[in-house]
Amino acid sequence: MARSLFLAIAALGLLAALGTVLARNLVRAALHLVAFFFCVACLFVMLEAEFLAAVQVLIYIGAVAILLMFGIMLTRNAATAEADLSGGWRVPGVIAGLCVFAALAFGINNAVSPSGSGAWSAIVARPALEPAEGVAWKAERSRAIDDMPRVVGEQFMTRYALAFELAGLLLTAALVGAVALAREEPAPGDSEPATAVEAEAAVGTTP
Amino acid sequence: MANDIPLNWFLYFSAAAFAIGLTGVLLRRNAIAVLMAIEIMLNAANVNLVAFWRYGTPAAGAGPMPGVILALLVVTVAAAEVAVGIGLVLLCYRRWRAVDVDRYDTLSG
Amino acid sequence: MDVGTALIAQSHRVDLSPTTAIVWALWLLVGFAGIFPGIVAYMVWLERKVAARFQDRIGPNRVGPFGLLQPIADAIKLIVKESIVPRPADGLVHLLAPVIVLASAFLTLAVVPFAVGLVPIDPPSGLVYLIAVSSLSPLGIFLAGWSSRNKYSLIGAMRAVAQLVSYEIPQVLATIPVVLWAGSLSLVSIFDHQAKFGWNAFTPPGLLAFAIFLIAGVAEVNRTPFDIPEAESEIIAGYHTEYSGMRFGLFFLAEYLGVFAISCVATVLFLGGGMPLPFSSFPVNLIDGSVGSYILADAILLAVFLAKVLLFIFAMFWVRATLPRMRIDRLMNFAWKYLVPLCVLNILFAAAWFEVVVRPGRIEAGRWAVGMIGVGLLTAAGVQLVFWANRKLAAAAPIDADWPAVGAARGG
Amino acid sequence: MPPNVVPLDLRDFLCIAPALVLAFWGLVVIAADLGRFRRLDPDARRVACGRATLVGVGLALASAVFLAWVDALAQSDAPRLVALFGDSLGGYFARTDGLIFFGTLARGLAVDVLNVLFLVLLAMVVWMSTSYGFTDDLGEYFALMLWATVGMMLLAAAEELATLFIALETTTICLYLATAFERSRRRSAEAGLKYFVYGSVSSALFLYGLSLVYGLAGSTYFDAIGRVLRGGDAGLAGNLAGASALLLLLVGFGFKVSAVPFQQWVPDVYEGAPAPVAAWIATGSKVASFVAMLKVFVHALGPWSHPSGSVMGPGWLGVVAVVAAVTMTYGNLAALAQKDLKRMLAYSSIAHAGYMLVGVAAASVSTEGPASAGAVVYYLIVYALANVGAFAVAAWLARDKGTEAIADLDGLAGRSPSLAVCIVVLMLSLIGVPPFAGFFGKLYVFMEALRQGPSDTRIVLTWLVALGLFNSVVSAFYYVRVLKAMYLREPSGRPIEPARPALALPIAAAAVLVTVLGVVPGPLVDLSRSVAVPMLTAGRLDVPAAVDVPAPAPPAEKPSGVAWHPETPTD
Repeated sequence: MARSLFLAIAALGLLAALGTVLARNLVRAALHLVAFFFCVACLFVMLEAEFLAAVQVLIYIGAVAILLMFGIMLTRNAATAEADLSGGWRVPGVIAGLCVFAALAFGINNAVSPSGSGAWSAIVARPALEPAEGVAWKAERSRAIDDMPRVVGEQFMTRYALAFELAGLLLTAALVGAVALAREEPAPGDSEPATAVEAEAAVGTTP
Repeated sequence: MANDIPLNWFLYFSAAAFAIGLTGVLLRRNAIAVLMAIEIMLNAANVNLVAFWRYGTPAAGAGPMPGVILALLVVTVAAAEVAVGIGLVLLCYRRWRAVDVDRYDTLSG
Repeated sequence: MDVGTALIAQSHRVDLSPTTAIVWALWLLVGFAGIFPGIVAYMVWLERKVAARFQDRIGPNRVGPFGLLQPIADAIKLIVKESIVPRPADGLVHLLAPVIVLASAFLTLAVVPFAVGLVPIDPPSGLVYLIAVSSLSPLGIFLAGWSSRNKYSLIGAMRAVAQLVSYEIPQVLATIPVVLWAGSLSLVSIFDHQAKFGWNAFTPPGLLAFAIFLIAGVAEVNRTPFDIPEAESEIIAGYHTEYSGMRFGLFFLAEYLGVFAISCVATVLFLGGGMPLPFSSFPVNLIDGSVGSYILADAILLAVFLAKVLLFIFAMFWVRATLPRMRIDRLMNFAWKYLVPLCVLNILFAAAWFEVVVRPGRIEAGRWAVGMIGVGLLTAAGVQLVFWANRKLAAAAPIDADWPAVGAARGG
Repeated sequence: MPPNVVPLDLRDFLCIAPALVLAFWGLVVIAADLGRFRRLDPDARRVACGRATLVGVGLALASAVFLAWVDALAQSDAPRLVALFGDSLGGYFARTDGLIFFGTLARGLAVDVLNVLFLVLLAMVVWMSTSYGFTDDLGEYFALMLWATVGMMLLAAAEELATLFIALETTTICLYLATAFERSRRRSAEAGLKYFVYGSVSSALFLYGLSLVYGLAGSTYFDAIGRVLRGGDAGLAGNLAGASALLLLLVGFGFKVSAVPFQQWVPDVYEGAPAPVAAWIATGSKVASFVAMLKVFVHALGPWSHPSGSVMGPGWLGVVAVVAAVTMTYGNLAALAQKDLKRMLAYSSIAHAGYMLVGVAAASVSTEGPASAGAVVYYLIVYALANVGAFAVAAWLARDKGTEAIADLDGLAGRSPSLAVCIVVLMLSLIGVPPFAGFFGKLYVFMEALRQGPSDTRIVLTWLVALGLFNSVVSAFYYVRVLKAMYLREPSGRPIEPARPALALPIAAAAVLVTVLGVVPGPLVDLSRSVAVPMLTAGRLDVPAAVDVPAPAPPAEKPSGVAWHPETPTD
């Protein structure tokens, strides 16, 4: 049951990824990308990380895909959002991709994890999480799965506090910089903190 | 659970998605399409991270969920990257009226 | 575990056991295919009646007594009408767009606890799930506008997406106080918290958050005064201009379902779900484990829940019948300059409330009074501050500087 | 909060005070620009913004110096620290484990020294930015420069992969944006987009490699990864996943430090970016990336450098050696053909990356152990100082001529003789001519490469050193072209205006520093060695004290008050 479900989702996801890469129409490509994101979210659910799946849908589909669509709309004529694949690079690109996949797949098949858990190909079932004597991580992980939002919060407030703060700074910097760049030539004395969305809205009203 | 999904399957999926994304980066000349291919690669890495978190044995003192935390940070970074990327693409589009990376020709390289 | 208990038990984990499958199938059949569309149909009837009364008319009165069969007639009409797809349209995307919008509205309802045990699924990250699925609808709207190959559709879609994305931020920020107090993202936990501490709307930061949530919610479902994406007098019907027949019907369904869903969520988050009294856990404490007590409590909860939802829906109809449409720049200003700062401040006030009232673990009269007065004054001051600052800013800018088109037209 | 969650030690934030000050000051600069400076005329506004930024950099520098003093005191006289700051704070500062934020970040003298370096360089770059107007969004520009520096500081201090990744992204995203800030020119936007595309692809590759490393080691801490790899007897033999991870990480870092074959973006971006931004990409970002690379490769992946004992067997040593050889040769040969000063500096910075990669390779085989990475640190410091000065010259040209052709320097010696001398010093240091610091940098790196036990790695590294020496000779040709233009040619068109203090000072300061560090290299060499040891051993408890260096004692006692107990496995 779980296996066939996985196979179905994975197949769909890979098809969607291929569609993203190959579709000539950019909006179609973005649509395929959304499907891919959704499949990845489903895989997260299968990996018992529902919180991450929700975040994936929220950020990737709700924000990233929309932003990409806006980008496509603002740089192309809507009806003809066609893009060519580059001619000369087609064959080498595909060969490179196949080689990368072959190397990675071969590596995954033969990988021996030095951490003591043995070969990756030998792991056919996820570790059981019943608390065992002297194995603290099982209890930790089972709590993380059952109450993921809370544990994520705890981690961000303790162990990864710095990474969390830095992520905030990163977003601020990206926002500030992107707004400064994407803004039309600023009028003197213009001190209004226009957001990207606001700018788009303004574009939308005065066609 | 004998009927569980093997770890390898997730890894194969992610490797395939990564390779597809990389191919896309090489194939596409449109900046926004390249951006999409990059997103595929980041997502592939995320699947890896979460699968390793769920299936692997953590090293001592690694914390309960380094993989998931890293994946969340990657999601954040991806959002920021897309915002920045779209901003830059718009900027270039205003200058050249084109989004294809090949068409930008000021720099001699 | 028999099916009856499984229905009552609130699952915390997504699993694929047969019991859950049965529960989900039941929910899908009964709730999503049967009850919710029915509710929507009669919401439309109600809206027409209410609007008619506001305009001193009678409203639908031909089909059935009081026009009660009107929705059914409308539905039949929509289903049998020809579905016209413009020739240059992108066929697949054109079909997919209303489906995505509708799915978004339906999926939102999957985590709403209507009564004890009456919740399809209660994931620990329920609120994030809620926000995530509701963020799907801009995508559908955008695709609808894009695939139609129509100028007005595209403009409407751009407007809609800009508006939805902007108002999503205050909407999400407004739920943070609730999450903070309940200490959980699960909607059931939030319900439980309110059974213990009183309705969230009856706290000063909660009231502010409630108001912001409602305003943003109205904007999220594109209803007057925020119906710029489908402003008939400007851009025909916005993103669904080129839709007809049942495809249009799906958008229609999605819009009213959205209204219903937002009312349900607001009820659960701020008005204590189905609890009839603010500071008592009245029907929940009737439950003693027997099936009869469950049925009794759930009946009360469900009835009160629906009454509250009806209240919200009526308020939205009232607003629609009364207020004119907002200008788009004002709309954006309102989201970014008023609601977002207010929400951010409100989180601080909510933290103060948490420290004063919630921290001890149960409600105490003295602390509650202190919190009401102290945090209440604080919240009022915060609202004043935001409005004062905005007035200052607006006074510093020349008239209509926020709308360059007007200034340019006047100058030229 | 459940009892098993150890709360964050808020005192940890004191240790990243410079970064906090910069992060906060970015907002201050934006607010000040929006509120006050925007009403001034462009020149006054630029200077005001720059000065406001410099105040913040000064504050951060003060806090960094203070922290350096405290950490130096902790090593020499810990009881006095307790007497000065009280039990709680003093005891905290006197701790010797060198890790904060649950082991995700390093602390101590090594970090402080790098922070001071970043801040000094940043001050020069910021001052340079006020010399000519290339953007209207000044508040945003300066804020992005400050925030990029925050990323660099934390990147250089990161001890864990998640922190490393996000710090790396913060740095590069700020720099992508800053690159495109020159609104008046198309090439700036183009450079920004190119930098962005190459950079994000490389970080995606890097991330995938990182995920494989996490899967193999089960941890994201450098030290834990190193321990796991050392414990696993299989090594890299047959472990293609490990090899792919290594290669992907190498690609990621290769992009950041501009190693061949991942260098395509470098000339374009350096040419297109405004000169101060290019300076910051060439120095700050490179320093931080190299430090992070040293940590990841020598500390975490050290056991994989040459597991079979041979340089050409599986392991990163051989790859890095080849990359280093190709990088320095390519950079130098390509630089010969350049007429544009910034492009020339770009290729020369590729060449310098090659020399430093020799140092990275050496750090994993030298008999000196971690202290040998001191050579790279020394080289980085010297390289960064000289390059900031050189880019200030480019800014000077850009201000007056709008282009950065080397020919525009014609006859400079006659017009501003003292600055010409300074530029001579910088160029000579970049070539590696004896009395200047660049010479000692190269000498030190090459010596470390030669200092190793008898093995077959020796012969390869010896060849590498020989190639490096040959390359230094090649590099003389194009650096000397600058000198030739200044001294031997007459100005053909309008000669360039004399530099104002904003340009003269960075050039002069860089020249003076390079000279002083060249004449008296001892203290900085010692400092770099003592910096390198804790940098590459943080959290490692089994490393004996380095022998001939007055290095800080490696962490000897268990970290107190930290949830992370490296030597007590929980399972």
